[in-house]
Amino acid sequence: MRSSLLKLVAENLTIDRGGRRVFQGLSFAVEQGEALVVTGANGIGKSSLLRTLAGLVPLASGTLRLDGGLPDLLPAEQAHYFGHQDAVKPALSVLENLHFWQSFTAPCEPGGFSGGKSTPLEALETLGIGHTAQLPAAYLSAGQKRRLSLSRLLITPRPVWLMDEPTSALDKASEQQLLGLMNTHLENGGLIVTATHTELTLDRIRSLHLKAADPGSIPADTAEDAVS
Amino acid sequence: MRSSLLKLVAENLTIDRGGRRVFQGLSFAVEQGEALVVTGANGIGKSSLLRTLAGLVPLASGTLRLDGGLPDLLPAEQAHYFGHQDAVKPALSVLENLHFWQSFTAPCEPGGFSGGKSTPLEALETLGIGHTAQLPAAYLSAGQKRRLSLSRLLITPRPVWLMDEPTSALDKASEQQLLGLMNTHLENGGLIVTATHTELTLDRIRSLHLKAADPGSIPADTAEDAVS
Amino acid sequence: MSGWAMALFKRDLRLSVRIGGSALVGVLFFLAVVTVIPFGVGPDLNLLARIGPAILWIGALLATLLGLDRLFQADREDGTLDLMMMSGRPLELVVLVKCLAHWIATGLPLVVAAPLLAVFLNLDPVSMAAVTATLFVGTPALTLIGAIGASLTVSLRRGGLLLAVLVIPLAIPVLIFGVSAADAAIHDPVPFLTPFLILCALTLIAAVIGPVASAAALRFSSD
Amino acid sequence: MSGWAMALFKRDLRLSVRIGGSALVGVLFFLAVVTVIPFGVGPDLNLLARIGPAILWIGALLATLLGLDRLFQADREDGTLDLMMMSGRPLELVVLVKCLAHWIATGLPLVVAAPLLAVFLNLDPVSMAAVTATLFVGTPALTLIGAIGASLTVSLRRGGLLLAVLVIPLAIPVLIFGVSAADAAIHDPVPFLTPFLILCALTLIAAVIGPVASAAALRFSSD
Amino acid sequence: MAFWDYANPTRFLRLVQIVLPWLVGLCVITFAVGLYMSFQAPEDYQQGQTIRIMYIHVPAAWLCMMCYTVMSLSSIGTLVWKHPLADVSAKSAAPIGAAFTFMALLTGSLWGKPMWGTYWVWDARLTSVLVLLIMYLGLMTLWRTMDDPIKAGKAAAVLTLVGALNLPIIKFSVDWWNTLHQPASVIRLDGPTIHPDQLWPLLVMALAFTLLFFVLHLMAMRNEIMRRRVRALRMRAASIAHPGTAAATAQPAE
Ligand code: HEM
Ligand SMILES: Nc1ncnc2c1ncn2[C@@H]1O[C@H](COP(=O)(O)OP(=O)(O)OP(=O)(O)O)[C@@H](O)[C@H]1O
Ligand SMILES: Nc1ncnc2c1ncn2[C@@H]1O[C@H](COP(=O)(O)OP(=O)(O)OP(=O)(O)O)[C@@H](O)[C@H]1O
Ligand SMILES: [Mg+2]
Ligand SMILES: [Mg+2]
Repeated sequence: MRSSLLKLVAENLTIDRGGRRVFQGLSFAVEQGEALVVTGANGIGKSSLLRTLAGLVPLASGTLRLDGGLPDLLPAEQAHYFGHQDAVKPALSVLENLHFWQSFTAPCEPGGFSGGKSTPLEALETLGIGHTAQLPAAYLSAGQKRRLSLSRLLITPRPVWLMDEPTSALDKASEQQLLGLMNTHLENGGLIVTATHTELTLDRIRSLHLKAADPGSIPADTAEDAVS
Repeated sequence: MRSSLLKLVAENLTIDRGGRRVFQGLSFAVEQGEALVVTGANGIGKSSLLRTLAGLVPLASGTLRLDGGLPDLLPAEQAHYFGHQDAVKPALSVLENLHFWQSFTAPCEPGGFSGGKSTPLEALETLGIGHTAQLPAAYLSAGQKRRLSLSRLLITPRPVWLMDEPTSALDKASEQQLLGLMNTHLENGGLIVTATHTELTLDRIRSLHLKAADPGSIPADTAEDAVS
Repeated sequence: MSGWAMALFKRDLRLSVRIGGSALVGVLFFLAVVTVIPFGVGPDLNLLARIGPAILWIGALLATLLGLDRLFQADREDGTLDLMMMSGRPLELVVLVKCLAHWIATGLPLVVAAPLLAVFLNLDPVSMAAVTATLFVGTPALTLIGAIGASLTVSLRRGGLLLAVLVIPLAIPVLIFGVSAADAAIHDPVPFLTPFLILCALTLIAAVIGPVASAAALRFSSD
Repeated sequence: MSGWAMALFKRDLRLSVRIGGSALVGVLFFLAVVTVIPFGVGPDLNLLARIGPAILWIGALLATLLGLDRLFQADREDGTLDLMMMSGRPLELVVLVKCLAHWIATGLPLVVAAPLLAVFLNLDPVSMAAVTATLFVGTPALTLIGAIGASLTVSLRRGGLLLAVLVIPLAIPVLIFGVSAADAAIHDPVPFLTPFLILCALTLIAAVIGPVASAAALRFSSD
Repeated sequence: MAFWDYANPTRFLRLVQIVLPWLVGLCVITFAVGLYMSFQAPEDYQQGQTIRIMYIHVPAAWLCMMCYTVMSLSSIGTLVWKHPLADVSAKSAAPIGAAFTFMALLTGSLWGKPMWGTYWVWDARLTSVLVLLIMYLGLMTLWRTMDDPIKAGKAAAVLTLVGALNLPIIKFSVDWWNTLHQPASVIRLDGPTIHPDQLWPLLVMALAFTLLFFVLHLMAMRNEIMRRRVRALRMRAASIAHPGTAAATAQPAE
């Protein structure tokens, strides 16, 4: 596989949600080892952007590609998404949760990226919830659940991390730990796109501030040529 | 009605959740015009405490009373709860939502407290979403929904405000606005109990930092003194 | 009704009528069930006419119970239920009002649809009227009893089926007297009035037990 | 099955076994429906025996469809579905595997319970066997067709009833051939095998259409 | 100008503006002629006056099937060609189809009373129509339970196509079911052999009904587009930061 530099390139993205144009003509590029920090007011479209990169919200127009990634995979299939929801099944034990994700998620190791190699137990230890491995996930507190879902990112190699307000509802200690993990991911040659309201102290930051172009985002469908 | 000083008094509260002892023997008192700011690590029990004050989580033991309040009402019935959920019905218009809460929630005006007198429209204007009054709440963005649910507190007089991470997921501007409202509530002779991870700049703060008594909260039923 | 009750009543009606509301799904399900049964038992009109009242009642029973799962869940999920408990209004009355609104939005349409569906089962006018009357009196009981199940399952995600399982045993008396009243009207072993009055009595009892029990269940389930 | 499919299969089985026995609920509902119908129809044993297969099939139909609403919703609510779409596995297969696990957890118990319930309806051994066989072959089709409804209603918070309404018309052929195969085994207007084979064919068709359609619906509903 | 260009709703609306009046006029005339002919037509030797029901019943029955075909095509347009007007067309066709189906059922059973002495028999064809009605209603419910028109459109499109695949199977199985049971009380519904001077009015009425369908469909599509624009405007009103302008925009809605 080509070992050229990994680069996530977005060219004038336009996103509609619920029949409303969230933003249009947004372009940016993130290189290997960089973190793109997306900021902006409530409802400006940070989460929408991340979900679009994750392939969960369809693009109204624009292109999205991962240069240097595996050619036959979508960008979304080479990315981890860490959003508001934990994707943790309370009925399964912590370890069962992790094992499932490890064997279910298809790994992806393009050239120049090394990481996501740790075993489930190691990952839990790293995040300081190793002692809960055998417990049903139902017994975890909000914060612990969040860490469990974070450990998903450590056990399957994928170069792109998409993180939506990763530090929300985390106390100071856990927040520092998380930042550490993100930095190691960058060192391993991964790249990160994250939305946040607080400022994050990462190594190589490239920041993107979303602003409402005009008072109120234009509804997609009053634009001349679209119904909805 | 007696116009003595309002005072929310909690004497060694013990709370169990999901069969686990969250904390025990917690005592504090908040006076009129004061804000009690509850801090602590994830999963320590801030939300649980607030929900207990709101009468939503049963007390394992301990007493809870509002001195100077209306004698025949529970403390919970003299309090507004502003938690993670918005209690906004998307299918109803913004104004319909507010009107319902105004006519449904029983008001409570003990002596020395004046506030919560504004009409729904005024409240919406105060929060800067007056222009959405006639629109279905479904069209509001996350931040706007949160403000709508906040305006509930302004249209029905209740002296106690219980707020769980009120500033979470709010951008800087809205956060300032919220703090302003909380201060006016204090000036009106109300009192506030709020849990937060960020520090709030309020007039008269009394702070309560929750710490885990011992690593890992004890399961309630193994605790000697409590039969939950 | 006092102001707050009226407000709650109006709100619930609005919600069930507007987008995402569940007003008509129940009737459709009723229609679907009644249509499907002949595919099983066969198109013999005499047979269908004979078990017609039973089919209609069972259809109504299922439609009512299965439509009840969102009665409290919707309010629980968005935090409305918490606020209702803090509102300082008697929870029993709140439940009663909600049941009333829910019945008008989903139960009444069933009663209205019954005569039309009776045509498919070629019931004669008399039994048609009888079934409709019994449904009119009986379905409120189903809603009120179902409310208990609704509040027991409010914290569980999978409402419908479980709710039905919990409530059906309690609802059997209603079914029995409903059907037998309808049958009595057609070929009378017993006068129509006896079972009909018992049915009314059942509804009244349900109107007391239902709200009290489900209010209690809601209080316990709050967390 | 390749590794990931196996992992998914095991996980879904575990979940449905551990979470409050959702398998049990289905069977209980089946039981409830089948026992309620005699209360309506009346205790005429010949009549019951005659419409017995129909009752069992209709019960199974309802139990299957109404139990399907959580098939994707549970995964959607906690964000699992999003990750599944990003997982790089063909969504059609994911759906197929989930349906398989769901059928084994909730459909199979129905098939097992059928002979017992057949006793209540005093079916003779032959028809008992016939009904069970047809259910065994037919219920997978119901699950697979129902999956379409499940993914159409995945974003709506009130699955059950609506799902049933959407899917019942599509499930009618399965019901017809299931019942008539069972009847054919008892008093044969036609040989048992003809409808039975058609039933198998229907199941195979459903195994293709179901996953494809519901995968498409899931993709469109993602947001 | 290729039909494709009418993908643009604004242009489509302009087209409707022009076409609709003519269509309405034509429809009215055809109805007048058709009704006149059908009352001139000789009454049936065995059915008497009731034969005239046929002139309503049969066209309605035909159209309730044609309407589903239109919906299926529109659904393909939605899913395959992503045609912006396709799901508008499908959505606005559904209630019309349901109405025609209901009319077929109603007239049919009104006809059935004199013919068979009962309003309803579980005859294969009748039953299939009933199932079709349920499918129409189900689709309409699906549409009105989802707030987001695009999502609703796609979901409904999937269901419509699956239904289209299933309809033949349903028809087949219902026929099979019916012939299996040989219900004693049923007169097979093959209808009277149609005499030419009964056929002509029937055909004219069929044409009239078809025109009626297109008139209603175009109107419904226009309304749906307007409805979506109102929705969009209100959404913008919601997200506008300056109340002044927003209030102005918010007014016209409702
Ligand atoms: C609710 C009852 C009825 C329904 C749902 C119904 C349905 C239909 C349908 C769907 C068609 C179109 C069939 C096709 O073109 O392939 C049709 C045609 C027709 N129906 Fe009915 N029908 C009903 C009652 C009746 C009755 C009572 C009569 C009188 C005997 C009748 C006579 C006819 C005739 C003569 C045609 C046209 C000939 C043909 O297309 O085969 N229908 N009906
Ligand atoms: N599921 C959805 N359906 C329809 N519209 C949505 C949906 N989610 C968000 N929106 C709309 O899209 C716009 C952007 O929302 P988004 O959540 O991306 O903003 P955000 O920047 O993440 O806000 P926040 O800082 O509160 O997270 C908002 O106007 C919102 O109303
Ligand atoms: N609904 C619940 N059922 C059972 N246990 C719960 C529930 N909610 C929370 N808990 C447990 O109660 C304890 C306190 O949780 P709580 O949410 O009060 O913590 P918190 O201080 O609010 O944490 P955070 O800062 O993440 O909000 C945790 O151990 C948690 O596991
Ligand atoms: Mg966000
Ligand atoms: Mg908390």
